[in-house]
Amino acid sequence: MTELSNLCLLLVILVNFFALGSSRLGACIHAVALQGAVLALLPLATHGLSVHTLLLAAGALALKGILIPWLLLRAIREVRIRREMEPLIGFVPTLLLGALATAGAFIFADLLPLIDAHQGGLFIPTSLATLFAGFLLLISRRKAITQVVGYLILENGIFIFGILLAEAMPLMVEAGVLLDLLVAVFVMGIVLDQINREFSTLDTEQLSALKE
Amino acid sequence: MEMLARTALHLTLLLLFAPLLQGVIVRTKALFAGRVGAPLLQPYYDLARLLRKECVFSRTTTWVFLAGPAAGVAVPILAALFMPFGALPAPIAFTGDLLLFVYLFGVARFFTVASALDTGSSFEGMGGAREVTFACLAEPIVLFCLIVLACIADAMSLTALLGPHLAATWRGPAGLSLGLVVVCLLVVLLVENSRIPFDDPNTHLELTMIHEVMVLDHSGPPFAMVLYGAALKLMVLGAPIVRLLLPVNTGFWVVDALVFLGGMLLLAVLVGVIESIMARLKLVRIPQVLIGTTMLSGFALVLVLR
Amino acid sequence: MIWFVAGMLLTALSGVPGLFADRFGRGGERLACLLVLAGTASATGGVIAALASGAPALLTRPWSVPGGELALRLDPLAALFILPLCLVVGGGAVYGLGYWPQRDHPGNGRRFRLFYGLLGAAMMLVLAADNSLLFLFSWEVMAVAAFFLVTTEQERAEARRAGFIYLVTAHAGALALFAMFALLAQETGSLHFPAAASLAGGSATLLFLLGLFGFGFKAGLMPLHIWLPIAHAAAPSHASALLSGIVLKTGIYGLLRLTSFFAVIPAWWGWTVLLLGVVSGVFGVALALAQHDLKRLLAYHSVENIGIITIGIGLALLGRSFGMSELTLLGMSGALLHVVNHGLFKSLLFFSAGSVVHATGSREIDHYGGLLRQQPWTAVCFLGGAVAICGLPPFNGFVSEWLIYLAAFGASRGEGLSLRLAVLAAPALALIGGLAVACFVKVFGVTFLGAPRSAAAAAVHHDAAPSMRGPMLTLLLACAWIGLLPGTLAPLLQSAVATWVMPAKAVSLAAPLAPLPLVGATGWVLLIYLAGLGWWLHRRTRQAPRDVSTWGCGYVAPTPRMQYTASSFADSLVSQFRFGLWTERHGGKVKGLFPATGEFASHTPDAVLDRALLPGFRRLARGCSWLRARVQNGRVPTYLLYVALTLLILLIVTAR
Amino acid sequence: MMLAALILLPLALVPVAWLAPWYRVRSWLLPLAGTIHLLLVVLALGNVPDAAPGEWIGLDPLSRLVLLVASPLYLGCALYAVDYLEMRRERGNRTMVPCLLLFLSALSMAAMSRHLGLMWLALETTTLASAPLIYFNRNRLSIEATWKYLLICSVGIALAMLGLLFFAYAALRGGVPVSLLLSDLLAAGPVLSRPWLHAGFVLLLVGFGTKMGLAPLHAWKPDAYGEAPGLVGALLAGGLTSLAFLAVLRTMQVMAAAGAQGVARPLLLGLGLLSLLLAALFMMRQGDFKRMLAYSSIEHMGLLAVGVGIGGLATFGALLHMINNSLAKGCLFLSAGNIHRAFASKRLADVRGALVALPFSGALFLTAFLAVTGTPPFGIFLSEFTILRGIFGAGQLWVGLAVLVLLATVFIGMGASVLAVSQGEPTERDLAFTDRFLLVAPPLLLLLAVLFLGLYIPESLRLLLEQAQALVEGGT
Repeated sequence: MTELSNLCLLLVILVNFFALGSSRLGACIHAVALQGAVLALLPLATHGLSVHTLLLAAGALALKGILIPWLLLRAIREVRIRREMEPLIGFVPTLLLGALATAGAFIFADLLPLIDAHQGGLFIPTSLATLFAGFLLLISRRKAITQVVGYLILENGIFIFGILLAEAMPLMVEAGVLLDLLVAVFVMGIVLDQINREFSTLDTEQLSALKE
Repeated sequence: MEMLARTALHLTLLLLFAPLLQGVIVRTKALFAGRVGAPLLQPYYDLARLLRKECVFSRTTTWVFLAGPAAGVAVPILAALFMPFGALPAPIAFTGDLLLFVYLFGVARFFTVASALDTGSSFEGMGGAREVTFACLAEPIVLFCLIVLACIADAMSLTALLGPHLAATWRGPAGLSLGLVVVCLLVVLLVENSRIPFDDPNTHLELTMIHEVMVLDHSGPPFAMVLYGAALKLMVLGAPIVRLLLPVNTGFWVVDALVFLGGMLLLAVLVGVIESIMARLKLVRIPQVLIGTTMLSGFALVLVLR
Repeated sequence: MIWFVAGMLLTALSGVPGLFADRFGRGGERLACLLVLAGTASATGGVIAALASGAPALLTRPWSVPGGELALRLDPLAALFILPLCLVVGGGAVYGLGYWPQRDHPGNGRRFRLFYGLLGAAMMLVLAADNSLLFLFSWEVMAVAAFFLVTTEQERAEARRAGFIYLVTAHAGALALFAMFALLAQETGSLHFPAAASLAGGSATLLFLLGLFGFGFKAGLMPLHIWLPIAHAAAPSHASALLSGIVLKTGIYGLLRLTSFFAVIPAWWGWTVLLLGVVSGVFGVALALAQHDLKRLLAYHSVENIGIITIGIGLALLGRSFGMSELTLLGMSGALLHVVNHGLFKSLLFFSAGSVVHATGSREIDHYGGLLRQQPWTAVCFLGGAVAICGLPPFNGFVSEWLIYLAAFGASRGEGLSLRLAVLAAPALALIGGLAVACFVKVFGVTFLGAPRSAAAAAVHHDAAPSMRGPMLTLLLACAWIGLLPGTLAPLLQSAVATWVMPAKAVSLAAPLAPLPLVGATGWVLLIYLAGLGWWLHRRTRQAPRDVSTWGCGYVAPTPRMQYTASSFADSLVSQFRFGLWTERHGGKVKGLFPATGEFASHTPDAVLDRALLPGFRRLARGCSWLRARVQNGRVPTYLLYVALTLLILLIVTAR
Repeated sequence: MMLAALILLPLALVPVAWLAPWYRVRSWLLPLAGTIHLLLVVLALGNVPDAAPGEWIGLDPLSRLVLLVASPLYLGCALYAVDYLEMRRERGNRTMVPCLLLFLSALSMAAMSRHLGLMWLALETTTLASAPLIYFNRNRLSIEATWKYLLICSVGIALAMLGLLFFAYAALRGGVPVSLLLSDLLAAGPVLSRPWLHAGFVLLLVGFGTKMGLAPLHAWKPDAYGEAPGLVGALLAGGLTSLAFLAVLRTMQVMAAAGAQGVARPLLLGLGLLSLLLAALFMMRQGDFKRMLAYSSIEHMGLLAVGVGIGGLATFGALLHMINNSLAKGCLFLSAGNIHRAFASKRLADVRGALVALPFSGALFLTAFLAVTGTPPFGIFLSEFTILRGIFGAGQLWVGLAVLVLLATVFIGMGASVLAVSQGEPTERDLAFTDRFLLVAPPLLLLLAVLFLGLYIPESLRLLLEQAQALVEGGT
């Protein structure tokens, strides 16, 4: 099954780059939704069908693939912002950094010894690469909503790694993780809403009054 | 018993002969100026006249005004008890009496200046300021000289410092520093007794005075005590110089006493000569001279410690 | 020992009942004063009992904190510090009744008395503690209590500034002591104080340097004296008396305790202490000479006297490194005696200065004048204190300085130039003494003699209240007692020195102190001479007219403002120290043929604090806020960047 | 059972608080919950034995310590909250109270969970529950602070999750059944795969360090503490940081079991010294006394990290310091909150003479400052001195001296601000606000607790601390 999962993982990486490169928020969010959906496939692709994996996949799909993206889309529809204007770091540099980070992820992954079952899998590098991509998005964008997207991608990276240990981890913890993610994004959504009310923009440049 | 006798001798020499030195100085200066000059005993007449006179006090003065003259006389009399007069050893001698000697004069200075300030006159305040300034600069010199002598004598009492070993020391390697000590002590003597070139005892312009201006308001008996105290001070401070220059011990106390008196008279003449041939220094120069002298005494010390 | 502990507790709690007393009533302050007196008396009794018993009194109880142990120890060394402490604390409490009555200070009187008692007790504990933790504990309590005394009048910006600087320096010093005691514990394996001369080698150098820094801050050694002048000036006078008379000495005490631990003393320790002492002495008195604020001036004189004490300690240390027990004895007993003396006469001076300030409402010396007529008692007490602090016979200051002089001279007997050069301390002492005489003639003359220079001084009509007069006279008598009967203290001094050096070395300590009675006798003779001559003069001039005005050299209408002021009196000397003082002068230029009315003012700020430290700190703070503005720039992305970078760096570090 | 009650009881009160229509009743639910919680904690400390291997919820010396700190602090804040909310009726307490209750429950769970995943969950919950608390004042600044707090802490906690997964994988690679149960991890310690273990530790350190507020992960702290109400600040600085520190200690336990302390300690030491340095520099001329308190909190977190990074006696001191710091911080923040209310400003420029304006709060503020900077007779003096003894005892001379210099700098910066606030003639202020009993008593009690710990450390507490130290140092 490794080929299939590797395929999915490559897809994930591609989505990372798309998210890093695209200036249109809507497209960005759709991409994240796609990533979530792909991630939902992964458990099945890795561990085969079982109640555990099915539940996990369902949860992932429901949250990462549908619910959260929908929330975000609603948010931007309300705020009526379409695109990420002049990011802190330009798109091309971000892409280059992303490429570097991915390469770094692959190198770093080689330092970590795998168990035989996972040999040849792209899980570790992909998850690290996704993590870094999320970080890059968080660091390089101005709009609060883009940062939420970045946070999602970061969480996806962690989720990828979690899948490796899917059968080892009790379901309850994963459920809790997913739930926490949901609540986190939900709270963020509320805060975004408030921010929008206060400032009538989601540009975090406005959100730098608290400084020395 | 024997100590009492020595004390009596000391005090008689001191109390009787101190004013004479002033007379000698004045006469010497007169001779240099080609005048006949006042009789040698003139200071005694002055004292007697002043003691008979009435006196007036400024309305700002208090009892402190009288403390100055009193200390001015009391201190030299007390200090003389620690100072050997020539070959005559001091009545009282113990380790460290030399510091007592130095600090007693500090007491005198304190009260003299205080009584000057008591009048509330700007001139006397000025005099007091100058007095303490120069005294501060003079004290290290005294200490340096005392240390040198102490190192040579390896003792810490004036009698031992100025003991019979000096004659040998002059010939020995430490002779040079001994010479320097004499020079420094002479400078101190002139400063402390406010003589030319540091101060002019009989100037008539208040602004240029140091010691005289402090006693402007004293009159009658207090003034007599001031003058007498100055004379006593000159003799007590002159004694070590004389001893250093004439380190002779004949063993007969009469001869020793005469030698000492002769030495004191010569010293008075010397002071008179200096006053006649030197001009008065500018006030601002005096500190420089004193600091220079300090360097000199320090040099003497280094020579000894080496 | 029980008596001592009881006294300590009484003193500590003396201010507590007052908290519940009426804001304006006298009950609280009377009770507090009574408690302090009882406490100090009982503590004194305990100390004397411990001394009489011969062996040091010990008390050890468990204390359930890490490394803690309630270990107290009363030996002659501590006793020499505690006895004046008790006298001054008790006297100050009585003095406060008249100087700082509750009805005049309803706002801060109760707080003041609370911390006054606390300070006294904390100092007793510092001096008796035998365990590092207990020592640090009481040390810091002492610092904080003193801080609250300094900021008694916290509505005045000056007091706030003084308090802050004091608190900071005290804490900085205490932190150095933290390190020192931690290292000490590492050396000895426990926090209990090691026995005298039991430590060898190890991190001795570091211990000494840390201790010198920490204790030097408290003692006010020259570069570290920065807190002293402002704090002494800002505090109420009896608090200043306590600060300058006793609190500084705890620093000296600490230094002595620390040095007593070591078996071998490197020569450079003695030299360092000696040089620090000379610098503090000379520049302390020079700065004092340049001041025209009475209490600030007295504070700088504390620096000077601490310098004298340290010179003695330095000589004693040299004596130990070169094995000259006579040098050790003379230097150390001189230093210890000067500790006691300074405690007495400096408190006396602050008390009488307080009475002057209380009467005139100003600390400017140039606003005084002619106070002797209105305040004869204060004047006499101040005069006594002045003569004593100048080290002039017949008062106590001379005796201790005399001992230190002997030690300096004794150094010239040693072999090797490295020791003999220490004899140069003597001329330094002479210079210090001369300057001190100049300074105190100036203060006494300008304050109490001449004509009043200001309306306030002219309006003074009352002398110190009896409750203030009593302590002043008591201290004056104590000064005279040590000055006239110095022999009575010799045994105590010897045993104190014996506890400092290894007791084995304490042989043949009696000889060098033998001449002490003769010094005292000289004092008596001097007094008799002065009294006799003075009496004769007085009788001779009783009916002399006293209504003429001072001879103005022909000028007919001199005004009091024409008198020499404190600044002008000191000017000729201060100008000799131009290189170290940087006196600021404003105005005074006379231009043109018919000059208009001009004015002249001179002020001498503290060379270390105002010239070096404060500007440096301002620059540092500016740099900090600049950096802060860069780092905390308020942007979330930047903050997340920090997280990412930290992660990367740590990963790389561990991956290596 | 009792332990479950500690978690569930506050949880059960959440809906009650949500639904209860009466304002004051809702407020009083907090002290109620706090009191019961404290009682249960005291009972549990006495009766519940240490957790057996395999239990998900249980006590061990470390968790006992944290509960011992957090519960009284929470009760104090709860009592304070009653009058505070009474004063801020316009803000309403329908969000405040439930969130506080949720916070308590999550806090207990985080303190007692023996399963790292569960602990992670609880910590994240505390983050989420405290976000609305920071937003209590509902203005631009508070929303900004909330946003920063939420985003940064969530990112951090996510990293911590990855770290946990790495630990799990380390077990997998070690060939033992994967589990995040503390007992299993400790048992499997020696066989854990090193690369995974180290990487996981770094991730966990960064994650929990963000929550703890170690520099340079501290960035959210000044904003959050500055904008949140005083009692929230107290809970964050006193409670949450202790929890995060507990989490770090748990990871240290694992590292110690794996014999990898040599890797872990230098990292902690470095971060700790960096925090000290940053706090010391940034407290200089800090014009806002609540932000200054935040930096002070960073400083003390740095001290804790240094203590654990040195180990031995220093760890003991650090654990003691955790207790003292939480209590003192509670007092400091609560009294600061009062001053903030009274002067309606937290800028030094506008606040003067608190001692005169609010005799009790001002005195408490000043005293708590002295306490928190390690002045006897308060407990922090003992713990700091113990840490220092540990440092010097470990031969880390230069670390010790550096720490001392930094502490002195901190004292200067903090002292300047605190004295400026408390002394002098009061500036114009809201005269309606005065010291009320419930606004003064809680901080006073916390301060008394610190004072008590400075004068006397009960034998049982000493034993507890020693056991806890043994745990951190890798004993069983």
